[in-house]
Amino acid sequence: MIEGVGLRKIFKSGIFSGKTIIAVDGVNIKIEEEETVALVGESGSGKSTLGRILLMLIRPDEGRVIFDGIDLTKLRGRELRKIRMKMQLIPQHPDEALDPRWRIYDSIAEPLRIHKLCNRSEEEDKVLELIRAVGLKEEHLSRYPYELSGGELQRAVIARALTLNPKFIVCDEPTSMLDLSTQASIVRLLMDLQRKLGMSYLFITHDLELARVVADRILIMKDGRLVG
Amino acid sequence: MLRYIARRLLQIVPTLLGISIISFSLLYIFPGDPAEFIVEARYAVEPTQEMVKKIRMEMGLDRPMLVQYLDWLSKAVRGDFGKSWTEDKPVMDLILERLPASAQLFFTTFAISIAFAMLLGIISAIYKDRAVDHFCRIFSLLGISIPSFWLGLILIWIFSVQLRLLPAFGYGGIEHLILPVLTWSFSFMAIKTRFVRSCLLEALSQDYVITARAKGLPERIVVLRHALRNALIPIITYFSLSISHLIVGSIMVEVVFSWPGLGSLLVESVFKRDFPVVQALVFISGVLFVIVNLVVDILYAVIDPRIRYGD
Amino acid sequence: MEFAFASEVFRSRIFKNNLCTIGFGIILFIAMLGLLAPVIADDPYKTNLAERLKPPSLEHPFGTDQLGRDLFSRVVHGARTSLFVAMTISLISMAIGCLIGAVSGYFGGIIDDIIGRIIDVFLAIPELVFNIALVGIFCVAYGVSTWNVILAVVITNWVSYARITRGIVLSLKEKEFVLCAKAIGARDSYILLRHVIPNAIGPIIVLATLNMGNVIMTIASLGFLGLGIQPPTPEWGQILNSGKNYITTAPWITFFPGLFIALSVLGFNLLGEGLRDVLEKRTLEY
Amino acid sequence: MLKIENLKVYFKTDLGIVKAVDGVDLEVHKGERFTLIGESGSGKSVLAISILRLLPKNAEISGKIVFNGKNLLELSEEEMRRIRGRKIAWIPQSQSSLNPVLTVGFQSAEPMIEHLGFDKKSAFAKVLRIFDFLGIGRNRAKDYPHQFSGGMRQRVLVAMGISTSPELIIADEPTKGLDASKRAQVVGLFRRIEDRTMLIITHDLNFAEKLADRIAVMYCGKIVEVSPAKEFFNEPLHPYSKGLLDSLPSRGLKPIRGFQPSMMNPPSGCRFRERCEFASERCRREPPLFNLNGRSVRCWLHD
Repeated sequence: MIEGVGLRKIFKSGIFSGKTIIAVDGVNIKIEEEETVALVGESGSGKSTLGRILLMLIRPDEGRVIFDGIDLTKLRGRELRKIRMKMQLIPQHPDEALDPRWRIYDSIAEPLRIHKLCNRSEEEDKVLELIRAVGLKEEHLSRYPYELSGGELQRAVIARALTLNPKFIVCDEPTSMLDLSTQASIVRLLMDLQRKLGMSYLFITHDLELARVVADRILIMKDGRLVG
Repeated sequence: MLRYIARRLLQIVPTLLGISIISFSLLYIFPGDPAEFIVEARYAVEPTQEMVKKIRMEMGLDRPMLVQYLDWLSKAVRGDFGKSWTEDKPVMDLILERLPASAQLFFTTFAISIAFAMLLGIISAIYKDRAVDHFCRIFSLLGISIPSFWLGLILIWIFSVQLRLLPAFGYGGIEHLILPVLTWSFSFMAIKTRFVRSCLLEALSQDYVITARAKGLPERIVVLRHALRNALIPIITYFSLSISHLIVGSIMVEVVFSWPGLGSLLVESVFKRDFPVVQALVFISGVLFVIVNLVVDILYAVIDPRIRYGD
Repeated sequence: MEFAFASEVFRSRIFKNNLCTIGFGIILFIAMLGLLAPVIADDPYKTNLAERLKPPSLEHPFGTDQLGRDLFSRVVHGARTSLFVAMTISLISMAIGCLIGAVSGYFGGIIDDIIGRIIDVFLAIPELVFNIALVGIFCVAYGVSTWNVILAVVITNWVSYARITRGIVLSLKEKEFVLCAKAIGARDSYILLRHVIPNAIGPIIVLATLNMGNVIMTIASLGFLGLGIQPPTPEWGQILNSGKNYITTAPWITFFPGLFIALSVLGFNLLGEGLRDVLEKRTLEY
Repeated sequence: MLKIENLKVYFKTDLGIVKAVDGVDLEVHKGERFTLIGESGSGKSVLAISILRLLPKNAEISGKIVFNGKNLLELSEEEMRRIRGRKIAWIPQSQSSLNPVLTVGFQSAEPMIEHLGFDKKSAFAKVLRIFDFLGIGRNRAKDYPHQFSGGMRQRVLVAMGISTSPELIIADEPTKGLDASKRAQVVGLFRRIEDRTMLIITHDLNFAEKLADRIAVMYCGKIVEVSPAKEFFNEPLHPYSKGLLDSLPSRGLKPIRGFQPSMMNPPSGCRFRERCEFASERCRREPPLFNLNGRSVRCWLHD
């Protein structure tokens, strides 16, 4: 369903220093419908960059990203923004993933508003449905992010990612900042949702044991290359 | 290390060019013909067609702008800012005449302020939220808020008019230096005390301070060896950067006390419409800031292991 | 930096903060004096040579100046001038600086390189030197007017806003919520307007408050040098300037306007510091 | 060796009083590696740092911390200072705990110079021997912290801690922020210094399993279980301990229901009862610490 072909990304820092970091170095990756692929690697192995390239949040220097038969690297502006409805990101730091000035409700409803998908009452129904699906209570909706714990926040982030019914989600170390017991509940939630909604995951983690439980397939990344 | 210095040198080139362009263009934001203004400034008469023509030829104002700029820049780099419009002297001579007075005032103030700022800043940080700290904070807030020209006049009124202890203006002996230095130090010190305090507080809140305490080191060593040594890096930068105030940092103080320094020169030149002097002072003070900044950065690389090896 | 945003907590903290309250009080006091100047004070322009250089009295609480004008009236009307001019300068430079800084920080690349260099250049030239030079030249070129002062100060003042805004935007850009907004298909303009700028407003308000103090000081300094707002319009620095010649015989001409400069600068500094404390305070610290 | 009785540490904040440690009793025996496990917000780090009396100013502390027969909370600041780094060493987390502008050799030598009267030269010589022993490399003593990787910094911190041969070592989250392979190295590192009494604070159950002799579990400011390590991992007594183990990916990734309660007003009675599958009416009263042949547990199930 989503495929990266010959992906390569080099970061240059500064004009004068001339330091370059090869973050992703010739990667081919393919994820099928309703499949969970775990991407395991140590910090600095380029796994986060690869995830972001697949979402076209970072443009690759070389290679193509093909989603449902469309080459995303050829799209610009408007077309790309439309495609983005179908793919989502769940980032690593739940405390930074929601705008600190927005109430949880507004953050969850934001994707609907950006794409002008429904009116106010439909929006409210949709948000309520979503928070029930992720195990939050209605009272959480009127709060600000700093009033929620890490686990609650990550649930809100998940709800927001689900708003547009995506087909593909990149989970970028979604539990690395969370406690053990919270990790278990968040990962279980993600797995349940996948079964119910039929999505594909790229699950990025540094924990091989966790990857074994979650994934259908495990890819190991080292120094910008896939090694296993 | 050499590579680092070379890189920093390269980085300041665009900034220096920018400063030169701004200084140069100061004379060309007139809506009319600069030659007319030169005639007015130099001879204080209504400019005639002939005079304007003569000046234009003499100063090369008829050449293309870019040629004029390059000509000006190549001379400026060598310290030649042309001739004053009002006096029959090169601009650089006028500046050099005034430099000693400015330097004397600056370095005295600098030495005194830094000594007190370090002392007060450290005390204030160690006794955070205690009475001493509140005193230091109020003191520095006042130092920032009270205009130096007002403070200078008040001091003149107290020490010269009422007590007749010190001269109100003039330049020469120590007694002339006291009031200007006192006035300038008050605000100079205030800002620096705040900075020392906040840098040290920042350092004291770091994890390595807990490590040092957990080793059972006496508080004196924790503060001086572990916290202050880290805080010194930004503090030294900040202090050094204020060296660029040398040229014209004391404008207000110099004017109040009729101190014959560069600040007074700037203001006098503005009134006399002697703009090449103004132009030169803007250029020199900007360049000085950039150079001091560069030197500090290189010194930094010597002091701070993170930069030395991080390259 | 973490910010507490719930407005209720926020508001109560602002007023719990002593610095804020005192600073706000001082500013309010001076602003009220300025606003009510026509009601509580005489005509600041009325000269009376028979009443020259009179010390403070019931009739003239601050005394009179060398032309026999009532100093209280001039100082109070001076508050109008200073606050109005300072506000104009701050607003213009905030608009210009924030826009340039935000664009530079958000889009990065070559735009940012160029703007960054320009900011460096403006930071290198000492502000007051630049102001004096500019005002001097504007006066010769365009004739004497208050707009010279405003224009000259704006030219140097926008830089601090640009620099701070650029820094904040750069750090916000790295935040995951901006990335997430991008991931749901939001436009750059939307992200800048709805996420980046609202989150930058806190620190910018702090800067603007502290900056008001600076600007008032600059206006007064220019006035004192005789380069600022010209007489007969009453302005504190310029009153001080005329007072310095009478420091032996009539020190009150010097004393009162200086006191008001100091007070208003102090007011803005206190308020700014206080706001910074409130804004930067963590929601829960231990 | 170290006995803590009814220790309470409260923090006064803007929003109320945070009861980080709320009545803790525990004992560390000579020669054992005692490991304190807890999730974030359980108060475990606060407990550790209160032993050294290095809490921030807004903390209120009560109870007893008896070390070698002396109550540390009654000592003067100067007496306490002579214990820190000499009798009780602290091995902090590795990320930012080393001073960036001092060489690691000097930082490791500091406790010896301060407490044992070593001069700089002999202290440095001893540092080199310790560096050798821990596999840091003699030639690196003159390097600065930023030149080291996270795992190597952890070694330097251990070198610093053991240099004065302290009677008790407190290690705070030694594996925090390290990748899996680095964690294995830290386990090896701690095994090298195994003859010492250690109090290890961690949230990393795998790490605890490999190192600990005895385990204490902390939840919401209270100790809920103390057990020998082997028995703990085979058969945890407290429902929270069980839930924690079950949420490991290798043991089934089973979540504990509900959310951690607020530290400002924790539930009355047993603090875990709202999330516990065995909770009953009697859990409304706070359970005492029950003793069960060498293990203790704070749960009515074991009454």
